[in-house]
Amino acid sequence: MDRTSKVVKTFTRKLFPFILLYGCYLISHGHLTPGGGFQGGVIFGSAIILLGLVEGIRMTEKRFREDMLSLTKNIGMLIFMLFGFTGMILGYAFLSDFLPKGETGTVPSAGLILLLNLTIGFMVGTGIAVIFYRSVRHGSEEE
Amino acid sequence: MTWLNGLNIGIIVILIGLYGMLTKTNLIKMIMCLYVMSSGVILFFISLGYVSGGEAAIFENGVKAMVDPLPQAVMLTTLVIGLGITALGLALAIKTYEDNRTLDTRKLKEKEE
Amino acid sequence: MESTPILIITFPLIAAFLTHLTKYTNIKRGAELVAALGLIIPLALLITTAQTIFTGNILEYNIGGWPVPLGINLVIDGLSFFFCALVIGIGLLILLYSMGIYLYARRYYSLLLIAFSGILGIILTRDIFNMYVFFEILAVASYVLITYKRKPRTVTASFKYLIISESTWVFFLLAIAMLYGLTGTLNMDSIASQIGVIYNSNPQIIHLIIALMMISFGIKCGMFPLHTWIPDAHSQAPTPVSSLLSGLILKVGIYAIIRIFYLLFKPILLQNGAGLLLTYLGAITLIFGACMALVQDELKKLLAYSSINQIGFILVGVGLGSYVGLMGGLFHTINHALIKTALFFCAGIIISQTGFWKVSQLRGVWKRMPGVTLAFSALSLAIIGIPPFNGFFSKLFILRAALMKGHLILMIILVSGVIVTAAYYFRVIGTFFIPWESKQARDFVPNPVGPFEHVSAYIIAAGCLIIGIIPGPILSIIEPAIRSLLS
Amino acid sequence: MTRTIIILTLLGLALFAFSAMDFEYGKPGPRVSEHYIEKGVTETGALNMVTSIYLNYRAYDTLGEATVFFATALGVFMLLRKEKSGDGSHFESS
Repeated sequence: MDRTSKVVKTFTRKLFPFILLYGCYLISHGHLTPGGGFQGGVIFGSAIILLGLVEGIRMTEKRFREDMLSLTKNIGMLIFMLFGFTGMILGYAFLSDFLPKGETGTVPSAGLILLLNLTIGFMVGTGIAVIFYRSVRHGSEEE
Repeated sequence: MTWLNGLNIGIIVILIGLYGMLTKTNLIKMIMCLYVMSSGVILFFISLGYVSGGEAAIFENGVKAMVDPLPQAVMLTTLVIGLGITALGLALAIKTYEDNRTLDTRKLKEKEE
Repeated sequence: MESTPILIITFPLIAAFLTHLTKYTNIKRGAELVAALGLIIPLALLITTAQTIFTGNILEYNIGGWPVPLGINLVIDGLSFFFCALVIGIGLLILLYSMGIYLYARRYYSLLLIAFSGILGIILTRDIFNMYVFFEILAVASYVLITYKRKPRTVTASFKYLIISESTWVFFLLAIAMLYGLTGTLNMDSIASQIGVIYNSNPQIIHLIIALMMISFGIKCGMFPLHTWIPDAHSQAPTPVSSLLSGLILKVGIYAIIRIFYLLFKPILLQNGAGLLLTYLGAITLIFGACMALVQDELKKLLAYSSINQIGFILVGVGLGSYVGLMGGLFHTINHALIKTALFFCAGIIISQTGFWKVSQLRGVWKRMPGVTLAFSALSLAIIGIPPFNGFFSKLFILRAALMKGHLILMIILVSGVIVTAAYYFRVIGTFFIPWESKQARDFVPNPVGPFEHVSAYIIAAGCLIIGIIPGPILSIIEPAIRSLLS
Repeated sequence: MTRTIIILTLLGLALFAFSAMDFEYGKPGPRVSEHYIEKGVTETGALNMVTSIYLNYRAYDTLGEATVFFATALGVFMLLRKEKSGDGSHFESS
């Protein structure tokens, strides 16, 4: 017996990509407008949670598999460290901004900040999704 | 009423959280009080950086005075740490409820003896 | 090379994230290999810096290339070198012990390495907020590690630790906020330079900040009123984690107290004797820990209370603030870290072999495991402070420091502390050597014990004896630490 | 009864804190963030000063805090798992 009505389902399915788009906007414009890696990542996570609530866990599990999510967290952290070390290899200090700064005001204008924002966005998004999966699955017994 | 500014209210919110922490016995309520306390600290720290008449710390044309951006950047980190701690606390509370079927610290203490 | 401080912290972090990826490689015990490398490389790096540190100058590293007030900088001076060497050494022994028990999965090593990088991050950073972030890393890693055994009581113990630790750490954040409000910067050195001026204009707020920091560091190092989480966390955690807890996490609390009080509040500390407050809190912790340990029946809880007892000794030594006192405090930190880690190892082996965890049930352990019992009793003698072992010298230094300062009551408390420590350890050793065995629980099958476990306990027992006989090299390591503090 | 004691001690703490604090709200003293505001755009290229601080000047904090979040997600993942055998759940009966 599926309690969520048809309207809610189709609406969220249509809305889902736009929420992701908004999350990407927040991350990519993190250094120009208020926003940044964490806020965009939280919006990614909430998009996955919304899908999970409406479609049910087994459906979303097919699209966003849990071990892939925790793998992305690991790789995200390694990429973050990699950015730090490339700074060192190029002779600057750890985690320093080695990319050229474009003219201010455009998206690629802050060098490393954009890439760091992206990695953090992914990690926070997948982290929240994993926490959501775990607490929901733990409650319902249908493993 | 110049006394009611962010600094003093922040301290009051921390103390309210501390009061809740000392008196509540339900596990979930303790985590809520914990988060109230950390919001109080965040309010205190950010209102330290307030510059009267300052705008948000983003460069747009026509921005005269700017608010101090450092507390905001530092408190962003504290927020995410608070989120992590609350998520972990709630997971622990779920696990204790599953094992002992109670969230009341007094009953948990009796169960331990 | 000059970028060692950052490498010492990031290598364990990288190893932590790589252990999870060893799932996809078919190296047999890849996780342990990566974990061991994650600690051996920082040790090698630390040794390369030994030359510069011993000649008295420091190694500084600005992260992101920003000069001091703007960015975060890491500094290795005498004190941080001493604590880094202690932490990595004990960390390797804990890893060695965990490898002995084959049952730990990759996630355990990942979390253990995150905890180590947190500890190393605290020791090297010169930025208060950064110290808060790394204390949170250490705290979160230890909350999860405590619940690794998935027993019901581990979850309640971890919850109690989380609530107590986080609610006091809100006050540390408040202290950071007030320091930022007063001095306008988060860097320890620039704050230290302005503290004197602020203290003259408004002494009240500095007392408030000292009180807030005393509370938050008190919880981390198990000072008297805030120690309630220690017995539960230690007795419920798996053995390597409880030795991590009492061997390293309490020591990092001690390091933070020394760093904050001797760097930030040095002028005030010596003037009105905030150090005396530290000494008397240490004395109360000492008495409380000793008395509670006397009545304890669970072996691991007894060791936990004995940790509180020994931390009291260290706090007294550090609070006195004299050269000899600091020497005694730091030397006892090393001794206690080594001995307590090995005691928890032996306790873990004894419990996993006999199935009993109460001292009264552990009769006749001598016949079943002569080696481990011998190591346990040697280590207990060391912690009590019997001459040939290293515990004797450190407690002697602290006693002499108290004598020189002329605190008579303190002398009495210290001596009675030693006597009570001897009392509860001899009670434990006594039950081990009782000839007749306690009846064996039928359904209990001892767990497979790998060769590594005994090895690490024996290494430390031998190490204690060697340090006791020739304390020279260890004292020469402590020398630059005290010089950097009292300069 | 104990509640009144707790309330009294908290009020005492509040009075002590308010008497000790002498920050004037809105007019902060000399700050390191004046440098961030003046030279921030030229040094980091970002318009949003808050992002430039926590990703460029103090990126190390963000690395630490991402590890905190990683450790919590790992912790919740391990805690709320179904009772799986192995993984350290059946040794050391203490």
